[in-house]
Amino acid sequence: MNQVENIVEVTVFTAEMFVVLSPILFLSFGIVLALLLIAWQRSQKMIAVFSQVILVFTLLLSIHLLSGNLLSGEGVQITTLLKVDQFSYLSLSLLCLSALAVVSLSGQALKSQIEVHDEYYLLILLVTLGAAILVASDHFASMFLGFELLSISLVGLVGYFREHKYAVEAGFKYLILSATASSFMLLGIAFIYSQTGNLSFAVNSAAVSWSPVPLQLFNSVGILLFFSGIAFKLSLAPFHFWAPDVYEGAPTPITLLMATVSKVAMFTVLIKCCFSQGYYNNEYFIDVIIIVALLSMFVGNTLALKQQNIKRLIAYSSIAHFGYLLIILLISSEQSIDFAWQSALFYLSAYILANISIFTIVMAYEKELSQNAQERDVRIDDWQSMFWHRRTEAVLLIVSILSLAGIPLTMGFIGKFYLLNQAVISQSWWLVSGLVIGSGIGLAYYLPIIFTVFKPGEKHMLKSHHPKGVLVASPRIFITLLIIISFYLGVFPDSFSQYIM
Amino acid sequence: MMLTFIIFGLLLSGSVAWVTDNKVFAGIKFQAKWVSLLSVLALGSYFLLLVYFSNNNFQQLQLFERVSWISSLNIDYALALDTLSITLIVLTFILAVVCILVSWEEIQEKSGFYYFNLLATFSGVIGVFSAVDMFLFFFFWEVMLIPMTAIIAIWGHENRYFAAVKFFIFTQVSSLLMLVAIIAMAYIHQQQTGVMSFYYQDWLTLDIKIDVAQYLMLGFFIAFAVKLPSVPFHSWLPDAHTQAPTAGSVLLAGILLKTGAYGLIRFVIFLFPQASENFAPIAATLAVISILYGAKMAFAQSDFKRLVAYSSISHMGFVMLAIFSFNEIAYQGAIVTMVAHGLSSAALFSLAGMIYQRIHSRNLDDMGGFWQSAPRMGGFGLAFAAAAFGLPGLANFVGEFLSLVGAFQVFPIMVVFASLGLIGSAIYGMLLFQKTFQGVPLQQVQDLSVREFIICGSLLGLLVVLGLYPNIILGYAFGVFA
Amino acid sequence: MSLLASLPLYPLLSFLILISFGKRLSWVMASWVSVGAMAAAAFCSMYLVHQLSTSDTSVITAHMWQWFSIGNAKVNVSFYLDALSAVMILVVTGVGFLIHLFAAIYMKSDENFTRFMAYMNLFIVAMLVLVLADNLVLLYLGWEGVGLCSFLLIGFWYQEKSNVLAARKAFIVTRIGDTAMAIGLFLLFKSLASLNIAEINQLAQTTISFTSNSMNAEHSDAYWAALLLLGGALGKSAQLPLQTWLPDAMAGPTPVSALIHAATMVTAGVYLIARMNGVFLMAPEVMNYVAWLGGTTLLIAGVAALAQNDIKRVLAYSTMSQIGYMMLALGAGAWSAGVFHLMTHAFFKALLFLTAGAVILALHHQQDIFKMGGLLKRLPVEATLFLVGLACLIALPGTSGFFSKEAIIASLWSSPTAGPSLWWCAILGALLTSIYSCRLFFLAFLGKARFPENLVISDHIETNKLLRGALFILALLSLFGGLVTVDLSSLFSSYKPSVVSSIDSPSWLHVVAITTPFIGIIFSWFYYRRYRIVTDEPLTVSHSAWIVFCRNGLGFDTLYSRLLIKPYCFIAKLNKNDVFDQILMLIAWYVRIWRDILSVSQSGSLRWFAAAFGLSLVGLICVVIL
Amino acid sequence: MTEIPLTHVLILSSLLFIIGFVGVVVRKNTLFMLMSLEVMLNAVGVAFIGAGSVWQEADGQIMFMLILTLAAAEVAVGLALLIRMQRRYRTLNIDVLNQMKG
Repeated sequence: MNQVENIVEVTVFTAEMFVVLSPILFLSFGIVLALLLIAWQRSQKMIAVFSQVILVFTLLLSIHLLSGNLLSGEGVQITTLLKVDQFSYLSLSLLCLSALAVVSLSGQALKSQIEVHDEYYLLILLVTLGAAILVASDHFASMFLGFELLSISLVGLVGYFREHKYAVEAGFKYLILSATASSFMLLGIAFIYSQTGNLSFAVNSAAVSWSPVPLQLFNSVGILLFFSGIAFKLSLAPFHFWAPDVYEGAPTPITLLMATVSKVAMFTVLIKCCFSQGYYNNEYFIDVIIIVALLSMFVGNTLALKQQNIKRLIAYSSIAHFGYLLIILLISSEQSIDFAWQSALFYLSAYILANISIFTIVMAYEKELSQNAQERDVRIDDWQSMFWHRRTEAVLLIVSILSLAGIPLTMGFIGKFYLLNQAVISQSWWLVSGLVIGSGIGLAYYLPIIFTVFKPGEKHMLKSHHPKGVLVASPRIFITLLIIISFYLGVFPDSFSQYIM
Repeated sequence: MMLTFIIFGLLLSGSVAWVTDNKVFAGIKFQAKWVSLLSVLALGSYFLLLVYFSNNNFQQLQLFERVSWISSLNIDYALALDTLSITLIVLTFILAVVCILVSWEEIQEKSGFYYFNLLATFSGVIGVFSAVDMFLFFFFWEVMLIPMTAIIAIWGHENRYFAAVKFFIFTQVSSLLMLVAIIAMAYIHQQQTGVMSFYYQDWLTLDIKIDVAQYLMLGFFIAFAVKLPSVPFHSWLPDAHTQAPTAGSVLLAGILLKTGAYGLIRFVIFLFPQASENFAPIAATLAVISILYGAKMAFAQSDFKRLVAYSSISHMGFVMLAIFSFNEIAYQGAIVTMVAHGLSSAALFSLAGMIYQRIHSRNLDDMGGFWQSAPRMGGFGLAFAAAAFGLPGLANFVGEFLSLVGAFQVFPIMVVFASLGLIGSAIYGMLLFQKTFQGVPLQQVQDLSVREFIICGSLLGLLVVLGLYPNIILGYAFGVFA
Repeated sequence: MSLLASLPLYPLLSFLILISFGKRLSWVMASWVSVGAMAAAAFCSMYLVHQLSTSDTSVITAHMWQWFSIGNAKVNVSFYLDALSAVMILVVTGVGFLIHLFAAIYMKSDENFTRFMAYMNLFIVAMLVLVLADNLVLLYLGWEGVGLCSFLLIGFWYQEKSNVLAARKAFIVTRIGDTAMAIGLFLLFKSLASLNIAEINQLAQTTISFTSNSMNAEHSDAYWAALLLLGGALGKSAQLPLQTWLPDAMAGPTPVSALIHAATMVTAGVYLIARMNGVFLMAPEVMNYVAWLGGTTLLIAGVAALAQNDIKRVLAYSTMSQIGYMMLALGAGAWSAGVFHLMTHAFFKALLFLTAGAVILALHHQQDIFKMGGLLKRLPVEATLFLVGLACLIALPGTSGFFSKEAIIASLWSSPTAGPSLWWCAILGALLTSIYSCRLFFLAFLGKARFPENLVISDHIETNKLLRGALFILALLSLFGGLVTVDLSSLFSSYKPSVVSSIDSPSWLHVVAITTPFIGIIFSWFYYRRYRIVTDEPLTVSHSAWIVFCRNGLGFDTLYSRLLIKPYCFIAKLNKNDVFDQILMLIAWYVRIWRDILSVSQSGSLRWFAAAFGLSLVGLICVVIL
Repeated sequence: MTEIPLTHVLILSSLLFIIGFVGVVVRKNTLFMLMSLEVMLNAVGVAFIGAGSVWQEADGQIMFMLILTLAAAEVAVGLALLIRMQRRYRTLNIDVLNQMKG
């Protein structure tokens, strides 16, 4: 019970907490303002710009706090519910970055519709807020709040284009399954709570030993259920079934949103929870992790092999990638926690960057398809001979594919390198072999994409010049920027990780 | 600094060649081939001068650069040279010129990007030969693959995508094992000295428990055995060689295989002397199997390039046998064989390319009696085939002879079996020569052009010089093992 | 640059000139260059031998440069001329010169004349290196070099499939022997730490570890080394069991057969064994093998020669059997006798081949003796020359062949490594020799002319003098070459006292030996009567199984093709696409299977997804609980 | 008052939960699926309340309230989707929604 007391002590809200929490607060206030704005005048352009501004400011704030040294060491506990440290800020800024990308990409996805879509942007902001709460949460309650905020608004977004062929199907699948998943997670939380009598992450529920055996059983089952809920959101095998369908059915920017924002948030909170509760000492849990990780690596990579639809392919590859990422959870000791965080965040950012780049190009091609009055998803062979006609985009695509495949000169390789470091430290050779084999299989579907890009052929799309208005910024600059970033971080990872050290 | 200049100079001139291809500046029409040829020549001569005038004693590794790169993991950017790597880098430059010359007319479309890839590969290879920080080594090791794969996949023959993917996956998976071993070494270093290190020289001082060392050694060994290649990891090679464009095959057979041998010598042998000595019998057996199996498979092929590809497997088997017999004579043999095979296989592949340009087929059944219409080509064909089956007086003989003499001191029985490879090589060598140049002339082919003559002539000249006066290499590269 | 070092240079230069100018050289130019080079080489070697005989030192050496070094042992490119190699260079350059002279006319009409002469020169270079080498590696260089040239010259008319195959066969079969020899070199180096011939011969006597059987090995290193070297010798000298290539090698132009496959290259094996006598002396068992192999070969070849129809194949088999004699001599330890026979054989066999060549040319490349006959009247000069050659071959008293063969046979009986049985072997061989020689002569030169009347035109009539000049010189050499007694006994270290012979040879041996040829002649004079006399009933080539069997060289070819070639090709074809590759591709296949299985699970039905969620949870819970 | 052992509560809630889950899996009608979801959530609620009462804390009840709100939100979105479905497919049978597969 003594934990309970000292948690009760810190529940005073100080100015420092306010400063530390400012990005999230700013975001939520921004949302309120956005609502007011809508009430005042309904204009798509305005709301779009406004939400971008909000996200940019949130990003800047969190980066500022990150570089500022007030988050040294332990991090700051804000009431029982939230706890913020530099890691959560890093992931927060990643979230804002990807949300920003989503908003900017959404621009022309909405063009096809006639009506004004301010709620669309609102929902995106809400998703971001939920994600932000998740990464900051230190308590099952707050985590639950963020979780639901995230998923409910996502459901709205997934089924957003009512006329779209798959809208209802994708929406329903996501709704039902995520509801199921979250209720499983809640049940797990309830079981854990019934053992520990406390909902805070800080309580090491893995170390509960006083309770009689059946209850112990409930505890471990609880942990499992909880994990399954998260695993669902991370679309880890064997909870991955929804992912490809929903990815395919959702509007492309929303697919990006799901692939980046929700996953990053979920993974961050998973790490937070596991590390603070010391699950890495619980060998049952470790076994489960290993099984799930291996399954995800195998299933994801294998099923990706025959995909022609880019969005499905990304879905499967993301399954595999989060399988790799689970290696992080198997840290051997307290000392390596920081390094684990660093590796995880680096890998995540590599993953996000790659996804954003790929989806940028997917959007560009989708636009052209719709201009050719083809309402369909982009397939791989639409990219044939891209390299010879649209050099910059092709280079970006190749770089990001290589980064997903984890080939040097790209961030993905460094990320994989970190993961292997982790695995070697914790001596989990199963996962190492899984990673090796998995990336071997992965090449079998990553490389053909690159070859298609190189494959000679007549100009596949009508226009060889860059489509206007795909992105808010001039696309060429944006794309070149992405290329430069991914190369730079791929060769000088320190410049990134110094934020965390 | 100079070494960095060479490595990145190649990369840079490659991109220059790419950008300026077929553009006119100041009245001069730039062509990628000229740009790359000149830059390779310039950088190569610069390298030679650099080595020649530097008063270092290259018998030991001489550090050239060491800059902190990824400080969080103590990863440095460290380059060093010793006679072994110098020899191989010089070979690289020679074959670089050959590669550019053989692509001179073969590559017409997208030539700019082609030459960029070519030069990028060279820089990667040179990086591999000179890196002494293991992370950096791995970095180059992987980077060198990307442009190579691009060359196969874009300018290759009918079945190129499959070959490229196969090639890439084989190398990638095996080298990931090596990466794991590298990381493990770094952590062992951390356990023993408190600081993490990827620096080669630091690792030499480690003393690793033999049982651990065996696994780590295996990690490295597999990566290099795949690259070498040794049976049973060889099967990427025939496809890659066959499907690649001429220069690609030359590059693969001439240089990339050598990186495997280089790795075996520099890392497997020197880092894990004990472990690899225990492992030697297995490795030697694999080597002998590769020798015989490669020879046998070569005999069975009906595709010119595929035949030569299998013959390379056979030849690299000699190298591996020599390396794992822990004996100075054999090491000398290994080095000479590496260089000699680099030259001879490059020559044979260029010949294949020349024939392909004339008759647009690699199938031996479509050839025959070329001697009548192209005696010069025939003469060179004979000479290169002779080099392949180790005719004394050509470089390969010295290499194989020394390797076998050296290995005989350790594994007499295996060497007896390995020597059967000499018969096998005679069989496929004769088959290659006779099916191509003898028999009833099926068609008239035009004889070698001046450019082709220069290529073949220079390669043959090198082979003869090294065959009659191998001390050029032996005297030089030997000290590494002393 | 000493004279010795320059010896191979003349042919080398001519080779380079010819090969680089190729067809642009006129016939006159080309033949002047090549034959001139040979003449120079011949004079040079005569002068060298003169030097050698006059100078007090028993050897002349020339050191060019250090080739490479194996450990501490240096492998130099340097030459070493002693009496043995002196004999060899005399034969090589002398006979070589004459054959070049002949060839220049014989091949005049061929479009690739320069290439031919270039190869011949190259061959001479390699052969000189072989005989002059002071270490085994250099010798191996020459050894392989002559092999390559023989390959090139057999396949000189490369548009004929059969020639190509014959060339390949010759090269690969000899290569097998060469490989054995190479292994022998490795072994020698391992046990004696040197590859210098003189050193080895000297060390072999002194090194205990070399000669004594090491523990648990029932044979000493010396035994194995000698055996492996013998392998090389057998391959080159076409002795059992590697003899099959020689008859096919006759596909080459006749001068080639004369130079390479009669006079010089095929005797390289004999030279090798004689050279390495130090090693062989340490392994008496191997000496015994040598003798027996030689004996068997000479019988088999003799039998085979009896059944040939092709004049060149007859000569080829007779070459085989004569080399068998040399081997016999070496095995018996009669080194000088062997080398002596080598020399004389070079003379008369070259003569025979060249004359045969002249005949063949006269008959427009007709080689079948059953389509000749009665040539004695049409080509009297050639016939006489041929007769001289045959006389030497049969070893009629007075001819050079007589002296050498007598020396051999005499040495056999009492030799500890040969013995009476082999002596009888040799006698039988002599009998066979005389019989098949008579058969050949009768069929070719006597009897009824079995070719169209208008056939015989000496279209090389204007150059006849030169051509015949060469033949005459050879004839003289083979008649009187026996008078220059070659005494090499100083060279060869004799037996250790332990193995000194106990048997002394009875006196009637010589009588038997001398009379044998005459018996043979008399026998065939009656037996081959129908070949000899002019009758009208046509001669029929017998096709009885035995004859055919002998004609095909006693079926060794079929045996080998069954045992070795067919299986090898079979395995090769069987595994054309690489079983290892298949295995590795299995992985890909396996993954693909899984891909299909799993993609079934992605049925898209929501309820199944939910159920799967639950099921997998149950599964994981089971993992945790159990 | 007599103490109800925690285990019983948990078992009860798990049973309820399983019932709800089975409902989700077996019912074809979308409406009933949503209802079964409600059942699951309420089962969780039971567990929370029980646990809270054992620990004599408010947390359990708070969580239950949060769950209620969640349920409401979910049903709201669910019904909206349901109407769309009715409009488009003229049926509430969930099994028509399997266009995407593979």
